[in-house]
Amino acid sequence: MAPLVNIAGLSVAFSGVPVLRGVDLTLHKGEALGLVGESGSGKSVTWLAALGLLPRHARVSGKVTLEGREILGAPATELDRVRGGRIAMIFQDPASSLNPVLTIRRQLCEALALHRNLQGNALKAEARLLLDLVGIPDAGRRLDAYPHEFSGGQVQRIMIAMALAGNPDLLIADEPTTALDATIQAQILELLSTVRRELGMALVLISHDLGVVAENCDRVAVMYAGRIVEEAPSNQLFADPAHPYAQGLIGALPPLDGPRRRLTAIPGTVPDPAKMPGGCAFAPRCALAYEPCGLAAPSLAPIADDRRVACIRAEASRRALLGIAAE
Amino acid sequence: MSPPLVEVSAISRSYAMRSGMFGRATAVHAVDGVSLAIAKGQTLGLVGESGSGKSTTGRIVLGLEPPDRGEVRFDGKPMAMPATAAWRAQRARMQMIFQDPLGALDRRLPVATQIREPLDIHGIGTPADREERVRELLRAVELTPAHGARYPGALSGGQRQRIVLARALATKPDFLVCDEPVSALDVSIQAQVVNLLCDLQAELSLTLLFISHDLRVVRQISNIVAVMYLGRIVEIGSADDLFARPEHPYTQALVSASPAPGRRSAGRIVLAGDPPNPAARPQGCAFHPRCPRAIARCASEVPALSAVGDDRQVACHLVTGVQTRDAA
Amino acid sequence: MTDAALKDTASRRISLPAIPVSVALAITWIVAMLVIAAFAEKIAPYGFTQLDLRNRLAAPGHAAHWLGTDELGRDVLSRLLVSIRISLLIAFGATAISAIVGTMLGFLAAHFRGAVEQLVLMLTDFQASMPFLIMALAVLAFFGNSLPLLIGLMGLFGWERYARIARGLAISANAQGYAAAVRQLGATPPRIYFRHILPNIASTLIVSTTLVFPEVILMESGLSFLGLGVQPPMTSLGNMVGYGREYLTRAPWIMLAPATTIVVTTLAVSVIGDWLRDRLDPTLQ
Amino acid sequence: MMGRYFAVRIGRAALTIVLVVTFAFIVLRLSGDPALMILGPEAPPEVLAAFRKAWGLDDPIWAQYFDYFGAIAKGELGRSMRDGRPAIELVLERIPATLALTLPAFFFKVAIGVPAGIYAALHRGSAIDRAVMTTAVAGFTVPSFVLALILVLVFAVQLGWLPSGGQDSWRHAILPITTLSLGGAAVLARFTRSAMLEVLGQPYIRTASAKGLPWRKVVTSHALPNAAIPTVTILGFMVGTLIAGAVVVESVFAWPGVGRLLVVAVANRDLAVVQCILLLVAMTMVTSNLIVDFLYGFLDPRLRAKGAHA
Amino acid sequence: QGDNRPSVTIAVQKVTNANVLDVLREQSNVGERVFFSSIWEGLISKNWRGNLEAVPGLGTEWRRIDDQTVEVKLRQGVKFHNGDELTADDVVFTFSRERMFGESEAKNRSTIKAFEKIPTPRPGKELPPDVPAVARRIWPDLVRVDAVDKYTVRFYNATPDVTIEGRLSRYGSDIMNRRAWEESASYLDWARKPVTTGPYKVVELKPDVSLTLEAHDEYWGGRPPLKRIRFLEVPEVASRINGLLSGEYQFACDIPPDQIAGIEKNSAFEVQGGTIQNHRLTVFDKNHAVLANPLVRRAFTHAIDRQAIVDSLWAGRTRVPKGLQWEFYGDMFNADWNVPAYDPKLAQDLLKQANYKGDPIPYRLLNNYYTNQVATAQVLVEMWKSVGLNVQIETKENWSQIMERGPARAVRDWSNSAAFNDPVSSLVAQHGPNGQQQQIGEWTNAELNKLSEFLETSTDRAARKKAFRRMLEIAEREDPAYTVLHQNATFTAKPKSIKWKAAPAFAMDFRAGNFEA
Ligand SMILES: Nc1ncnc2c1ncn2[C@@H]1O[C@H](COP(=O)(O)OP(=O)(O)OP(=O)(O)O)[C@@H](O)[C@H]1O
Ligand SMILES: Nc1ncnc2c1ncn2[C@@H]1O[C@H](COP(=O)(O)OP(=O)(O)OP(=O)(O)O)[C@@H](O)[C@H]1O
Ligand SMILES: [Mg+2]
Ligand SMILES: [Mg+2]
Repeated sequence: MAPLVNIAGLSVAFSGVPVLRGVDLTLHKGEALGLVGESGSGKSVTWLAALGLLPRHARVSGKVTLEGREILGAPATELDRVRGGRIAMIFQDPASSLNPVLTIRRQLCEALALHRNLQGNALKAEARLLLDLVGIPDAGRRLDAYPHEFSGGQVQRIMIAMALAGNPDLLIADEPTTALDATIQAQILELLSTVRRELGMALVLISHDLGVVAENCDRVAVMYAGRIVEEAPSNQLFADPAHPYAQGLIGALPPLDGPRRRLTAIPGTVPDPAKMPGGCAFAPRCALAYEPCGLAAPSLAPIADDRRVACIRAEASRRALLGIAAE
Repeated sequence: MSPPLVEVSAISRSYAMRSGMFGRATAVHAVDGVSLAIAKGQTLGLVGESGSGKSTTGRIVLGLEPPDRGEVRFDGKPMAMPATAAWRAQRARMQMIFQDPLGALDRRLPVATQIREPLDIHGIGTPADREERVRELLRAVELTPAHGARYPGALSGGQRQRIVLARALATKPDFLVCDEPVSALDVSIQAQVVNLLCDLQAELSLTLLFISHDLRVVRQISNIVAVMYLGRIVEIGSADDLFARPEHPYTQALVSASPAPGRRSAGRIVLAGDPPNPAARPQGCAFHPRCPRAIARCASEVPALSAVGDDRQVACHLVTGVQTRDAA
Repeated sequence: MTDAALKDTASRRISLPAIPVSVALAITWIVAMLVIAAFAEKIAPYGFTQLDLRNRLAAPGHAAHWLGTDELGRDVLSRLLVSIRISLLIAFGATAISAIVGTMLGFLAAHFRGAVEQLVLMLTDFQASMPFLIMALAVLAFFGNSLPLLIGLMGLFGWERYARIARGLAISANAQGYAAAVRQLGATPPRIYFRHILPNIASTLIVSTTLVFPEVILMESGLSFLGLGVQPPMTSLGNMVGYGREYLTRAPWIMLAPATTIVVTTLAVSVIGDWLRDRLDPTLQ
Repeated sequence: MMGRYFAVRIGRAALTIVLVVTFAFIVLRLSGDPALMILGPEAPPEVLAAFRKAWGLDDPIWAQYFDYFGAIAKGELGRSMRDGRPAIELVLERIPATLALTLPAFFFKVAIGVPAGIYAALHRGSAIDRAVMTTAVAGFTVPSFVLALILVLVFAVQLGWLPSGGQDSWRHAILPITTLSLGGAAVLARFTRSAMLEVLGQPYIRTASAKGLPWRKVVTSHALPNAAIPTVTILGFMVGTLIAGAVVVESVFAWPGVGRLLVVAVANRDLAVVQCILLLVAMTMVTSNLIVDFLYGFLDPRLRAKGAHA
Repeated sequence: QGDNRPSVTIAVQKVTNANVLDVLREQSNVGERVFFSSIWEGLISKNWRGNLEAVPGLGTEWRRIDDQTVEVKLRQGVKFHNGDELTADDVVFTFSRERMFGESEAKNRSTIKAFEKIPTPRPGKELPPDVPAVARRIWPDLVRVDAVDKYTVRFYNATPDVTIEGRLSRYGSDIMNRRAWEESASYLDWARKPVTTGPYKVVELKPDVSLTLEAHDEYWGGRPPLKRIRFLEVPEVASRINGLLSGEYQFACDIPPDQIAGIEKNSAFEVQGGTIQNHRLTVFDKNHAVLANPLVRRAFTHAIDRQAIVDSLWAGRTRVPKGLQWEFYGDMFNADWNVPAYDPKLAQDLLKQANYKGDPIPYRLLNNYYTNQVATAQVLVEMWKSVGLNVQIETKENWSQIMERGPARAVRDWSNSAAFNDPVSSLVAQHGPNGQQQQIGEWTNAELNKLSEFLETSTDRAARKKAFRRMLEIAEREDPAYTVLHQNATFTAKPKSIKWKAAPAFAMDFRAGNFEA
């Protein structure tokens, strides 16, 4: 089966500074992909670039296809059909991502009218339904409210409703639940998975909450410094991360029960994108790094059927994690 | 025990909400009779429903806005009136990390300048010292000076959050209100920040009010945790104990809903019903419409926060004394 | 390493990245104007009051008078040079005053609200309703005339626009997160307004400034007719345009030379203003 | 709440008008002698004296002031010292003529300036943007009488298509309206462009695009309402010039409007007439500000709650 | 029947100053243009197409009864615009208290006591306060006008006066219809549409906008050649010229001399006109610290190259007159008198004698109230500078600022007209004891004041001429009150295809014989 979306060699640079350095990603229909990684590693930019939503000064290159058709640099009319209708996106900053001077109704109905050809009362009813769906109390009346009249969590849910309005084939949810408490977060994620089941929608869940990703995604990709460093089915990744960065990430998770211990953060900092080291970007922070790591950036290579890792020490690191002494 | 650094007694705050241009204003009780005390060097975690008044409580505790009723005492003294010189001077001792880092940064100034700002404002150190301190702070939040030269728009969400944290720490405050300080960070950086906060706390005996949705982080950092629902505290207790044995039905739902890798929705309590509307607070216990265990009394009588055990207080009709403990 | 990096980025900020050609031209023009203003009388080929009644209204290209002569046979070039000095002084001075006064009052209104705001709004309404002619007469009647006074009076022109714009923008900026954040850092109101809010609303104010600038130059001519400001035989760009308009068909050069100077200078000011505005807005870079 | 809001606004408006009238009274009374200005420099002394006596110009200024306000309280707006006609009559006679120019001009300013500004903003940095902005700067820098005279030279003298001046038919209005529109359109274009640029950088524009809205609709239904807020401020000021702001154009095109009347009346120190005009101007200004404030609230819901104490 | 006479539109800078068409209120030059000879006519008229000498108007002949009395025979069959015939009654009413003098009294009423017949003003039609004052300035000693019969009137003066005929010909002594006055509801109604005998009658006066006149076909002087005349106020020079070139206006008035060449470049157009009965002066304040010394003032007068100003700024289209007098004074004209000679050397000497040290002397200036005013001022300043006079221009906004008393009042501009053919109407009226200059305290001279009185009352023509000569000597040479710069001129542009001749005055003559298209 042809993939729904295929991203190949996607690179983005802002005024000469590369922030994405060749991202390869494939997504199938109905699949849920988790995207985790260092903050600033380019998770959001990947999808903004794919949808042509970056500011004009961004240099984008590579290929992004939707069902085999190139959408990177596609004409505006075609992009308009893709955006919202085929691929919808929930932005990370919901409060500033809603137009402050338009009512929620206007903003919701716009998407509905555009992609579902609804009109008049049906449109209104559908908008109400959507708000109900994401758990905004008193939906009927709140439709006429403005974004600033909602709490941070509510705004985020409105964004989700708006994204669902177009019945997209792919939903990119960039930190959709950061502002929500666990109970509502659970409700929203429940909602997303229901929609997904019913409509066969694919989902890209960008999140720092590894728990959320683990629970909701079939496959997880880990990003570091503008590249995908590991890609694996989610149960495997959390049980057995291969890339040293992925290992560090999972190791840093605070426990919800048991004794409190000092959290183990990955030492060092992300390299400045303007001065990337020659080889593996993680090498300066990597406990397992050795000379060849500094020479060439490792490519994302399969280590199993459904797993790919970009690390020349992947094997060694697996063993390190399992407590087997290297060498 | 030493007297608490921050003492909040029965504060309330309501906002007028207007519908339409000339519509009638309805009062939204964002915070309704909250009392808290935080001892020096301690951390109080504040969790709860979104829109339950956590941020509002934080702002009032910090003296950014006055409560309608109730009083906040800092270091034994009442808070200065906002926008006075005394109030401004007090700012060096207490700081806030805002929920929305992009909004809290001036998008037209390089972030290093913004980190330096509190030092400039309060005249701390020589210019050279300040530069040095900025570098130190950037390092402390795992950023490079090159990041410091950028504008907020050119940083990722997590980078911005750390900038805000660095700015809050610049004056070495005694008291810090963190409103979702780590929600935008990846777990590794989250860990760094949490560690950083813990270190600072140990080092400077920093007092924290930590607001977050992430129960893991709250547990990690807090001594005491308070759970809010619709403007009131429904449960308060020591962190480990509270998460291990939540008493209030809402807390229970919260804890059970908290996702974790490798643990798939086993025995999760998924709440039914609409999240509450602060403008139309339900009669009786605010949680009863969604409560799986609600009884008739819950719909009519507001439960008071009462002690259950040594260090736990719960506001629930169903939780009284030892027998309910067993039921949980 | 960090030290070097910091210095590096700092110097990157200071050495302005590739200035566009248009901006470079604009800056060159303004610099040229300033040089002319400084040395007007030294550069001028003739005394600017020197009459030559036999050579009245000579067309440009005349052997002795490159830009021709005016209705009294005075050398237009010489007068133009001297005019530039006076007009730039007035225009920059007055534009600065109105921008500063207006913005300050707007900020005061936004900060204190209540009675102060009402007072400021009342003053802006007053200023906007009061024909400038009458304001000028008032100054003339009560204070007489002198150059500083003229600049002050011209500074009264346009401040109400700044005040209204600044107030409106400051009120909404105040409600935004960054202002709240800085306030809670303990910043004093001046710091909040001048360091944070001002740069954030500067673009609109800069546009206003480029509008006020030519108006001030031209308005000055109207005022010299009233007896305020530049008195004949002294000259200014506005004055040349004002007296030259009667000769628009007969001897257009009298007016075209100063009018072109005004247009180009304003263009230069707006090009620089727009560029500054963009420089101030890192989101657009 | 609303009552108080309006009471404050109306009180302020009234005070503004009193301030305007008082200021003008003092200035005009102290800065020149109407007798000399109306009767001319060759008028014999006894004629001047008779005139001054008849109009009470010899009374102390405060007495004149109270007389004036006493009369206003009785609804009497005074008479022109030139011909003794009620001032209000004179002014009202001119208003239709002025509005016949300024209202269409206002419309054209908006119709030309706003789209031009939007267009330039959308094509920021392009040749078209530069052309529009250069034209705009030239547009508001070239003095209006020069523009007017050039239009006359081309369309009236050379081509003979349109009359050069006077007020006899709608064709006479074309050139003055054009002159007025171009300058104002230039100003608006500049402001609109700047406001649009500000808005286009906001994240919600990206959201709208992400929804799949065609760019045109993103601009019209998302960017424009936000950019309208600063633009409305400028429009508010332009409304204030509807009545007496067309002096130059009225002179060049021999169009008998209020602006010219004002200038003549000020030059003659014909106080009653000046005051009548100022009252109208101030009232327009104050009303326009009221409308602008109202529009702010209409355009930006965030300002509504605050409107209560503005 | 078909009236195929042409109509014309005349672009003027200002239609009237006072917004009314009453000769006693509108005292300006611009008023003269629309009044004479189109609307208003006096008993004795001026020869507008000649040199303004007195010619029969509504009166056909006049004779002296004695030094104080003049009898005028009225023209018969003259029709007012409302169809009434002109009779002695209208003339008597024209000079009545109700219309002219109000409560004001003749200066010397003891001479004749018969003024009981003069009706007093009726309520509801009160005269504007300045009208009686103006009337008294024109007729200071007129006590009464009597109708001798239907076509004969007599003017009685309180004192002997040789200028009665002159005053009859002057601006303000024009005849109006009594019935029309009585029928109008208020003074203002009447004054905006006066009923007179002129060749054109008022259709409409739009204040500050336009004045429309229509042919009065029963005009005694022949059927007017134009159907309609519209005076349109076009304040901008360029607009007047453009309108003329584009054919909307048939006449463009008030053309500055510098524009003449530009208009005449187009061979279809020409500029007519020239000098008027008005001289431009520079006036001195004798009380100014520096100017108190007559030598300094004399230096001023000798430092001016008047001919250069005339040649350059006026393109030679006006002239330097012989002091403050006009040829139409007839035998009162001193043909051998001249303005002070241009003699920089002398001026420098005078300054040296006066021990002038270069103190600044303020020159209060209005912005082009007079044609070429600012240019002239700048030229003067340069000329004065070249002899060592440090004169500094101070622009002012209005006449009261110009005339305001104070140590800073020194030099200013002015112009003087002659309303009729005697120095009483100029030198005496403007610089004599009751003249503006003395009244505002700029200048005074005891001898000149005595001579003024003599000129007003004496009937000895030879002695009067001598006195006038002496006055010129005092005011222009010995103790300069002013110095004459040049005669003023007005220019009117028109297509060459229109045959029309301009008068040496503001008045525009559109009577039969002076218009052909
Ligand atoms: N408009 C921009 N101009 C310049 N640099 C940018 C811009 N937007 C993003 N970047 C840079 O690109 C990199 C990737 O940013 P991105 O927003 O994709 O990070 P992210 O992975 O989504 O991080 P987070 O989890 O913190 O949101 C960051 O280093 C950021 O600073
Ligand atoms: N300025 C305000 N005007 C009106 N209502 C407000 C205002 N600030 C907060 N509220 C309301 O008060 C309630 C509490 O808000 P608060 O921001 O304290 O919630 P929170 O607990 O921080 O929620 P979240 O977790 O979503 O940030 C919400 O219902 C919110 O809508
Ligand atoms: Mg992101
Ligand atoms: Mg919050």
